[in-house]
Amino acid sequence: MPELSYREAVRDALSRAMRADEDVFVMGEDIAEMGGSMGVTQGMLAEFGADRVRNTPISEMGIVGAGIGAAMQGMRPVVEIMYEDFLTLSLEQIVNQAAKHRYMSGGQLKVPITIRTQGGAGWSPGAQHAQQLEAWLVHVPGLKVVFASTPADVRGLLWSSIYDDNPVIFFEHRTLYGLKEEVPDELEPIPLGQARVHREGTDVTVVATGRLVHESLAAAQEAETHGLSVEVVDPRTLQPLDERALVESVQKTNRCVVAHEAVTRMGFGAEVAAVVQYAAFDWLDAPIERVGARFTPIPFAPVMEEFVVPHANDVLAAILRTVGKDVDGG
Amino acid sequence: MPELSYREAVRDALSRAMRADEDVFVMGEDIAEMGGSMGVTQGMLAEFGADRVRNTPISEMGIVGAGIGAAMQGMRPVVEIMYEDFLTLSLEQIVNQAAKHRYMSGGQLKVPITIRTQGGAGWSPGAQHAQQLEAWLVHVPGLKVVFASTPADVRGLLWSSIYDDNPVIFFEHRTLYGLKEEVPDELEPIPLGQARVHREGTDVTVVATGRLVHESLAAAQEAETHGLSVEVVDPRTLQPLDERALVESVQKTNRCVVAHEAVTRMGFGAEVAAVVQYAAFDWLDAPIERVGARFTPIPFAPVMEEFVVPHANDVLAAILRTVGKDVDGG
Amino acid sequence: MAKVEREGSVSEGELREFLREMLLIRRFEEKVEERFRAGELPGFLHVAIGQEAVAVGVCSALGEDDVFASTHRAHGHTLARGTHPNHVMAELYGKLEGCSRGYGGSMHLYDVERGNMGANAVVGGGLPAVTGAALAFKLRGEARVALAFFGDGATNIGTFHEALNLAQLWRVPAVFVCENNAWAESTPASQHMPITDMSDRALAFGMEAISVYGQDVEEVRAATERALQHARSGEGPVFMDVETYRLTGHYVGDPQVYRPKGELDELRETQDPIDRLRERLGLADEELERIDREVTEIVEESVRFAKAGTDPAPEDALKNVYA
Amino acid sequence: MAKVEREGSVSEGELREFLREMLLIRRFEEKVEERFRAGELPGFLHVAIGQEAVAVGVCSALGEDDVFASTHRAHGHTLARGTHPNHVMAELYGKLEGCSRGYGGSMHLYDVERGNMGANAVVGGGLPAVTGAALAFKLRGEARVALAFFGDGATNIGTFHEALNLAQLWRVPAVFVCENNAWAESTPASQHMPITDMSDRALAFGMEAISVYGQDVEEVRAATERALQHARSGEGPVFMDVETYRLTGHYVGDPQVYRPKGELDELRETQDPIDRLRERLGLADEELERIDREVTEIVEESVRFAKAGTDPAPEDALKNVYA
Ligand SMILES: Cc1ncc(C[n+]2csc(CCOP(=O)(O)OP(=O)(O)O)c2C)c(N)n1
Ligand SMILES: Cc1ncc(C[n+]2csc(CCOP(=O)(O)OP(=O)(O)O)c2C)c(N)n1
Ligand SMILES: [Mg+2]
Ligand SMILES: [Mg+2]
Repeated sequence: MPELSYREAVRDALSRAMRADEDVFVMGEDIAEMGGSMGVTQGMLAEFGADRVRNTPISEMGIVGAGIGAAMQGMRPVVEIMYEDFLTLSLEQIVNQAAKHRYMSGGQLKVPITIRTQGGAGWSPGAQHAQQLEAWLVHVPGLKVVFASTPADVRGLLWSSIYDDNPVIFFEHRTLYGLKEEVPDELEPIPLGQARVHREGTDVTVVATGRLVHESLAAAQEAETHGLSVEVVDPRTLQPLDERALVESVQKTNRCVVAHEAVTRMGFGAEVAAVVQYAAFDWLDAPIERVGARFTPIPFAPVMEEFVVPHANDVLAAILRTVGKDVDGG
Repeated sequence: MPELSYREAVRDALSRAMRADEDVFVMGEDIAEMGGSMGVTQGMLAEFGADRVRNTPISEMGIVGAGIGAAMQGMRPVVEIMYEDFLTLSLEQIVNQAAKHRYMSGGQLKVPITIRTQGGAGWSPGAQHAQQLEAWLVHVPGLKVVFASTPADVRGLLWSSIYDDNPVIFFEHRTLYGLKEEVPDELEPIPLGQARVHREGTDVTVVATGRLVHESLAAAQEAETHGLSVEVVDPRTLQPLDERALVESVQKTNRCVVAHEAVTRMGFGAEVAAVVQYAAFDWLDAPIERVGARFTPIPFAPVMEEFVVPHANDVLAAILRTVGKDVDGG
Repeated sequence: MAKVEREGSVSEGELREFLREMLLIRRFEEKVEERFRAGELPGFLHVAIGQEAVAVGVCSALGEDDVFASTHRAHGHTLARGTHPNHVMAELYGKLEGCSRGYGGSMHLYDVERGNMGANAVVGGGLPAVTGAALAFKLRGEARVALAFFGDGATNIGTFHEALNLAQLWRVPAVFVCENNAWAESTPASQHMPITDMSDRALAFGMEAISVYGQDVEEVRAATERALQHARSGEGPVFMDVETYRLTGHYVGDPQVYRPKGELDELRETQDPIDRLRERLGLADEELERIDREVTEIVEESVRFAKAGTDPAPEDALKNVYA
Repeated sequence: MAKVEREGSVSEGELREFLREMLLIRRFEEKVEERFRAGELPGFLHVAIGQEAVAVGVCSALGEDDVFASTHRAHGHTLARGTHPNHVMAELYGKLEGCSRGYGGSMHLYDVERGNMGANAVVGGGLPAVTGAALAFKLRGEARVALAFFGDGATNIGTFHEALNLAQLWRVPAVFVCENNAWAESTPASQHMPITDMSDRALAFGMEAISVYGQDVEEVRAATERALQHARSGEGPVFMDVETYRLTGHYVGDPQVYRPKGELDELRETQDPIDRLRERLGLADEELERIDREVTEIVEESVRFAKAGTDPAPEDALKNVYA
């Protein structure tokens, strides 16, 4: 089994789809000669040429819209938005156009576009290059939303996204690109809408996405020293959401923590909390804890940035609160 | 006490602020000669002139950004976005600029802009003219978010928004413009961040916004015939959120329904549910019910539109579920 | 749809067909106004009375495999492209027989079979997809053109800039038709555009531009043929500035308080594209009346068809969200 | 800041001051590159080595009450406007003494007292606010100008179109300075713009345009004065196309795999604005070295200042979210 980084896994999925299928092409800013601002598409220009690895001007609205038009004509474009903060510029096209054409036409059309983007704090990119905005897209009927946290997941989910007949907004986390994992030679598509249980446990369920999956796994490890068995579940697809997997886990553990890097207020964790409290009300032994960024823009100075976004210790503290313990012994 | 419609109440707040203060001006598409697509600014051109009732081209990004620039130079602009669906076009300026300038500058600046917009289903405006997107803005640190449901509220809250030193996104609901109410001669500013208890009750709390406040009041009335005493609370300001008011109400009633017109998934009700289950966990006798639009774009045909967005009967059904009853007797 | 015989010229027979189509659109939209006032039509409606020559001139020039995207003012384009009036009217009544199955409404008319990629209620919203459709044609080596309708007001929005800029940069087979009626809702061009010659907009992209008088269907047709030919032959996109006149309110029911007194009457007198074509053809009164009766009956039938149509079931709303 | 004596001409003394400022910026940014490589600087950094004449030529022409907005490549503009190097460097180190108190970083340099409305990490993001600031000046009858810096790449984004269109429509006192270095990150102008003469962009708005060679600080200064004069006198905004060269990578650490071999060396040879000015002044080696030592010491001091600065407390992050 080859070892792939998260970055290579994305590239692998894109390349395989482009080899398999003339209708697939990628476009975005600086994705050709430079291979993308995160190096994801490096080498692809040489293999596929400038038509299919299409370098674009800085026109987030235009390139997403062009992808939509091409998708409506039967292509399967993958558009890269360099930083997810710039989704703000293309949201009209994503929300009013891609998500709604099929519906407004009474089912005459489909829009099989995939929009890849990345974000996250961690290297002091500052307030306009570090947001996590996946929650917005989950609020929009007609879109699918994916947020992958490992090399195998990102590869299998991206493939499925490309071949899904709906618009998929595909979130990657910047700090994960270097993460490595052994993956099978053959790409195994991962169906959209299936959560993954990363770690089984009996005392507390942690539902986590993106970077926080890894922080949660670290926290779960640490929780063992407190005698706690923690289950970590990554929904992977935020829309459609594998509600059953989350609920069943909580029905087993009776306690739930939701963790993501986005701001807690109105973050994806709110939806998880709302779903879980509803479906597992009689099972819950403690309030559902939410772990997310504090309610500030992302500050520049590393010491402040570190403070604003959540880490393993924040997840651990939340886990302990659900069992009535304080971090500092209690 | 004069009777004002919701529409007139908005106009009254705008006009008073403009009379009181040269720094206040309004701009937007078709707000001058035509008086706005909903007639809100009718007559204001004659009183204040074209400089201060500034008719703009179709440039949602540009006019919001121009408002931001004017606000950074000490003005208090009120920008109208004709339909909130078009917030999608100005979100970059709202989220990356207005919300963050103060923070990114380390407190050197303030951006006292108010962005008024309206939306809602009800007259078959179709998928691109009927969305309710307030939840997105609640997710953005640096913004305040208001959603007013009555003439008195809209007037007092708009005044406070204009004079707030932060960017405020001010939501109005289209179907409320004709709603009338007696209001005092003097405009009474309503502080941002204070919920309003519309109706006291002891059995179930309904937290509702916008049009659903009125649907919830109707449902509460109807619930009386089932022997239920329902409290209806309108947060009015979604950010900052008067969490205490909501939680205290639920601690009294032990049951909670959240109702809004926006899509339920990842809607504002998710945040309310997450907050309430956390703070009132030990008080809750039933899962928190969410009432919102079904997970579809807004369809055109009236019979489908009616089905997609929630009404009093949906709120009533949710109320009854919290006490273990079925609508159809049970 | 009329077939092109010689480039740049249209036979008398075709012109008569154009007249018929234009009159059909006119009567259709008058009926829409009437039915709206009667309280039968839900939603927001915008008619294009006065702009019929643009719809017919442009659409008649399109090839069978060409596609287009439209605006909030889409009835004319849709009818001119050959969607049956019954299906357009049924859509306005929110029926399953509508060209968007009742999901879209007046501002979202689709007919994918006929290359209608959809009308858009977001000003400028459909433009990038036209660039993208044209890109798909180019990538696949298909000799098809994607065409966009939009108004003068739409040239103020960033979407317009990005879509045209990309189209020119990539030299895709697209045609951008600006229906320049000098009003954006209540806002006159002087209040929404800093230029007076709309074709200056194209200079920022180095795009080929054609200016044409849009009340003359022959001129529109000829200009569109030139534009399509340019685009189809791989020379890149074309911007068409089409001078036209909205001989009615912005939306159905618009009291038009903002219109200078007398403007409308004068324009109706001098700028009616149907009058113009009728004169050009030297059409006798009885001939016109015959055509008028014919199209009026088609329109009446479309209302009957629509009213007899099937209301969706409420739960139908849950369909078509995902493929 | 240098004061304007006669329009369109700059004294020898001022030119020497310009040289000093340009060299200060150069040495400052070289130091930034060095400290980045040493692992001391967090975040994403973009230096403007090669573009110093634009920063100095433009900023020296600004009046005391004028304001400007900058881009991701903002060190030069900020220093040229008179923000002390200590405070710029402290910002890059994330210190409370930084010109944005450590909240902003390299891409978000502010100095509101000096009319710096902030650098923007969203390409084009600052442009509408410049239109709006100019609108405020106009509404209040103040003789102030708002100026925007942006790159060639930024002219492809809708924000650019809307901001300039509104500025011209409203005839506000704004100046839009395009630092046209023919690259947007790794993307050459040929891949991102369908035109070769950047000033064509202004034609879409009917905006006054000035083209200027940006490696000559005198020319930049003179052109900016003309533009400011035009804007200030109420004649409306001006678009400045400033030809310049990025004599380094897009970001600090950029391996520039996309640059044609030899391009950089040749440009460094022929397009260094500091070399040019030095020749113009006929500056002796020792004179230059003296200035160099002086500015180098200022830069060294800025690093010492920054390193000795105060780290924010973690909880400081919770401040300044709301006014
Ligand atoms: C982005 C956006 N902003 C505002 C509106 C509201 N609106 C609908 S049509 C219109 C005027 C459009 O003018 P123009 O493009 O000239 O087309 P016309 O109506 O003249 O055909 C406006 C402002 C909208 N639909 N979309
Ligand atoms: C909206 C947006 N898209 C993409 C980026 C990423 N990005 C940062 S700088 C840059 C290139 C900008 O080119 P140009 O405007 O010419 O300025 P230059 O870097 O040459 O000074 C890009 C694509 C961004 N910051 N903002
Ligand atoms: Mg128009
Ligand atoms: Mg550049």
